[in-house]
Amino acid sequence: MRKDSFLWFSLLSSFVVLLFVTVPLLRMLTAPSFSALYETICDPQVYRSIWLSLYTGISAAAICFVFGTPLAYLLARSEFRGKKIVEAIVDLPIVIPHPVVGIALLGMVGKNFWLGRMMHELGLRIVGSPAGIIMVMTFVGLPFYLQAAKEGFASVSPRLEYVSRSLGASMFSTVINVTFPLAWRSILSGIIMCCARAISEFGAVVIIAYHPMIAPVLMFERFQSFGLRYSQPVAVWLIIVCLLLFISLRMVGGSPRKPGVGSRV
Amino acid sequence: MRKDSFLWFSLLSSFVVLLFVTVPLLRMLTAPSFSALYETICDPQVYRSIWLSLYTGISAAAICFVFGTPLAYLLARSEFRGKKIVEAIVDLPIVIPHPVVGIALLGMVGKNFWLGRMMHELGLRIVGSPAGIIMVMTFVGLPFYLQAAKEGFASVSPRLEYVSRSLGASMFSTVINVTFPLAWRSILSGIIMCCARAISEFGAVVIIAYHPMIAPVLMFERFQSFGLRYSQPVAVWLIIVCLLLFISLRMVGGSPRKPGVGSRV
Amino acid sequence: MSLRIENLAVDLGQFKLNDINLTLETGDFFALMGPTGAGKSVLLEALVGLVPQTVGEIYVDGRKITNLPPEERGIGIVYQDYALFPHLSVLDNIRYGLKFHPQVESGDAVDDLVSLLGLGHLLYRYPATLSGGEQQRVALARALVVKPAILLLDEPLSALDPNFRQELRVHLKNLHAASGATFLMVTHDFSEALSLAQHATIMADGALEQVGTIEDIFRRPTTAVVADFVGMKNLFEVEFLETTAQGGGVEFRVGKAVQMGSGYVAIRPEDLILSDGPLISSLQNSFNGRVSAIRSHGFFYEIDLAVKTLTFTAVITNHAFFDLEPALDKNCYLSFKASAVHQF
Amino acid sequence: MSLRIENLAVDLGQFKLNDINLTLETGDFFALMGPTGAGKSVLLEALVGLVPQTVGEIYVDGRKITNLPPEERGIGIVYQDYALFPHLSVLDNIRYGLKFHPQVESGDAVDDLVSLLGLGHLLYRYPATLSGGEQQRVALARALVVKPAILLLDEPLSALDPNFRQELRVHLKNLHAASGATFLMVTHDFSEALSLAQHATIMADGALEQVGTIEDIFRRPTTAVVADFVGMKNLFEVEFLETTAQGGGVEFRVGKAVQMGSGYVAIRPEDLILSDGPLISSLQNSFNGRVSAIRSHGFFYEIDLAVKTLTFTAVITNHAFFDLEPALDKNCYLSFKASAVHQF
Repeated sequence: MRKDSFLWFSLLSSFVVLLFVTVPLLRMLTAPSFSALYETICDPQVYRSIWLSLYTGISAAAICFVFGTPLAYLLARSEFRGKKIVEAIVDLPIVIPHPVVGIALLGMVGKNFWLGRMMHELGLRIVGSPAGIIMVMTFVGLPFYLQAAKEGFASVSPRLEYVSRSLGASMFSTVINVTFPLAWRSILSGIIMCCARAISEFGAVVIIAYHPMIAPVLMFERFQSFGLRYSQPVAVWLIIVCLLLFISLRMVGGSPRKPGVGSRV
Repeated sequence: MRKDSFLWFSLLSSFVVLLFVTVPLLRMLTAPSFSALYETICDPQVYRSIWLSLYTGISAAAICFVFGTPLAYLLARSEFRGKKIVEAIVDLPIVIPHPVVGIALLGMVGKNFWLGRMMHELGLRIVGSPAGIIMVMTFVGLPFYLQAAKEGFASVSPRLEYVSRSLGASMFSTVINVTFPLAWRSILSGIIMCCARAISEFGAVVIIAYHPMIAPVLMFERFQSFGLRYSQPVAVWLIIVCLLLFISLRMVGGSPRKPGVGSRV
Repeated sequence: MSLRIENLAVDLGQFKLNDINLTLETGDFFALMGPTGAGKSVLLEALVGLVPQTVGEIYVDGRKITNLPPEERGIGIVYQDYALFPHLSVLDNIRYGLKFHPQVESGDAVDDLVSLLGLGHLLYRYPATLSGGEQQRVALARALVVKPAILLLDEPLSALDPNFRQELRVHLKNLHAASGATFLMVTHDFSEALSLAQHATIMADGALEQVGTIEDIFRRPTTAVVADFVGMKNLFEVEFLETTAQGGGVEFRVGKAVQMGSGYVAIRPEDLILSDGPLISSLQNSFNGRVSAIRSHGFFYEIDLAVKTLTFTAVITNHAFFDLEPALDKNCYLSFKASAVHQF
Repeated sequence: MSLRIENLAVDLGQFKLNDINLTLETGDFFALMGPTGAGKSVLLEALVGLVPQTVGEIYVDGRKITNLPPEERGIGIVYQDYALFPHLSVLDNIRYGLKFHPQVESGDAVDDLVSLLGLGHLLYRYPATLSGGEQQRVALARALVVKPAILLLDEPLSALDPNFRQELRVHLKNLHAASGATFLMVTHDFSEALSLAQHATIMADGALEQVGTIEDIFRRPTTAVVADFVGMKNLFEVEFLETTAQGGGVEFRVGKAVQMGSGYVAIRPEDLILSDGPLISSLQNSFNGRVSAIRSHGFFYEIDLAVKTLTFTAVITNHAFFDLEPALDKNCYLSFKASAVHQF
């Protein structure tokens, strides 16, 4: 084969793009010394913030899973007037500037809106509480879960559901016995993406709850107070913990029922 | 048709999800009075920040378009060892906590890394400059552009390219004359998503460049200094300007060549 | 178990069914045929309960099922692509429906079907590892194990390698006999219908054109659409007059016209006899024509002959072809019995 | 323009081509046939230059094109799905290649093809609004306007409604005559090859089984694979002995054995003559057999007859069927000429 300048140009610019993404991350991961990493993880403020990030992020993903799954199913299966609008609405959290998300949610739970007053009377504190952090994270993580779950459901042939119903299974049994096991890998990917996106959020969370500090807020504070070198080890630890979480989720949830599922993916 | 409790449950929970996304946004958009909106837009700090957001966001999208398109094409067309890894790498910017993105990029352009020293010697200032903001925005917007462009290219049958080449067109002519016009709508969607995501970024930008202030940073500052009521009008203006930008992009770029393109979408 | 459809109408925008009336007796093997887009699949989906009907009623054994959800209709379906559950083993696929049919005594039904369909060695395999024919047998077993009153088969053999079709026809026939269920099969392949079904109907544009025995549909079509569909290529518009029919300058002897005035006649291509000279015989129709086209189809040839303004199509074997040596524009004689002329 | 392929081998993992040698003379219409998965499409892609060959050379008019990119090979292709550019009008589709062929005098070529293919009224329409037949004609015009040395056709008629195939065969034939290009057509439909091509080859498992005239391939297959593929259903393993061949307890008269020792004989199903009693005739082979299967195929019937341990398949028309009234297990006589027995 002779040299193809088009191919070379493509490969070169692809290489530049990949370097642009990987070099800063690798550089950051390798920058802190082992002793700096060790000291950092012994700091109670650090591990409390990482734990808070994990726990709120997982909660947000769980909420998206419970409330988002039916919507994802409807979007995958049915055609209706205004479907495009609904799809655009659920994508909004991606494109709304992050502080705007925080400001908007704060406006909703503030005391000059009925919802905020109701929550206040019930003793449910949102501002400066894990509940508020979870709310923000659910908002920003939702589109990622919905997208993956929708694709998962769409990849299951409706004929399998029809057959199941003609064999006597109700719609609910059919979803539990057929649709869900077959869409499970996509749903799990959605949960992981949603959780990752939730843990990565900073701009919206910082408006609702500077304290208690999630890991990104702590990093920001350390960066502002002590500079780059003191924020890097926290970042490294957060990334390591998240990676471990996602890998174990994949391993535990990879094949929910039978080995046969794997063979069709 | 009889009542289907499964369907009702699905509709109800979908409705809850949609309300959760729309209510805070609508509430925020309708909260400021017209006079507050008018005063805000007359403030030079506000319109300068919005202009900076737009200009850096569009620049980031343009960079993604130029450098990302060849990679998107390769990912859509070729199978190679390690493709899954490349796809995972280009998705990383979505899941990396935003301050970590800022910290990582700062580490790369800092003076104790050769790239940073090189830039410094060339007089290219990254920290606290629009160039730095564009770099951060490119980083976070890239996956959104790549995803859409990849899908666009994948939807063009390779046979059309084969036919074009058998008719005498080089690979480059084929991409320009056949692939690109047919994938254009997806590419445009990718540019818009990338631009929107870039403008929405706060946590990473604030690390690299608190000044000059992009709109989200200004909102954050107003929120911290003056409270919710003073940050809302800025948010409303930013959203209005972005909407106008995206709608006009769609209208101008909707059908790049011939009316026939529309008929296959 | 019998199936009765009364005045059924469905409107899906693109596809419509109008005023479908159909009765299947218990144990019937019924073929639903028609060109692509006629609405055959829509009718199946309406029977299963996946498509809402506008008007009309459906009865199974006299029980009205029109407004029941799919799971309460007792109608099974086997799709063209078999739609096996990919995450379940063959055995779990077959057993799937039993969970929802506690009244069916499960053990025997599964064992009987497994041995009848020769699936014993496949029970712990997954669908992705099966051949098309094996998948089809699993799909049949899965549908029949819950003892449906009616089993719908959507082009059951079309996705199979032609070499295996014959074998699976035999399986289908045995199954039908053993299960006692009523089978309704959609097909576009006439030979499939001929070899399997007892009764049939031809559907076109969302309406049933003719319902009857297979023999009736093939030999005695009552409408021009059916005649065209079952391969009566020589279909001409004529004026009937006592024992003759006239059209395009040709006078057909038809024995006895069943109607007066304008109508159609049709003659099967294989009922036409070609010869070099005029035949001295009892054949009442004999015309001189000119060969206008010759098409080879492997086992046989199709010859088009122009007689006055009409074009007749005859089918002859390769043998006859080499004897007759027809060539374009050569003159040829064309004969057929009066009884071979079908009138509409 | 001629095409010469020498020792071509391709290895795509799943699909392999081995040692392909093929020569097409200028102006030939060549059919490439074979079962699904034989590698026909891989060979086309290797010729166009989309698949890298492991060894071997390809020459067009003596010019080696083996390592040239697709755009410099002068080989056109028309795909099964036509692959028209959906964003260009019919006229722009046809003109597309001219941009890259400045040496072709464009105006006349376009006009000639447009009128030859009857596309005049479609020039400003877009592909999505065209029927399958119209799309195919546009694809042919687009490929031919740049005057390719060789035109590859990938199952050109298979995606069309059967009613239009005849018409498009005529178009193809005219185009071939008018363009003077060499056509290489992939097809799995024997009647297409018979009516269009002059030469043909049968491919199986990535290798060419037989190359020759259409007549040779169909009448004188040289390998058992080819015989099976072209429909010689009665293929038996035998021992040849001078003028006879023996196998399965049956003695065939073969005129003169072309070889001694073990081999195969094959007889076309339509060369078998069935009769109620023994025929007094010049037919040298005549056996008594038992009907073991009857299959209807619309225009004709296939009858299986058990003779000793062999099963013969005969094809008869519906007419002959009703005259003979064969039934399962009925006895029947089976006769055929010695010259109808093919030997391998």
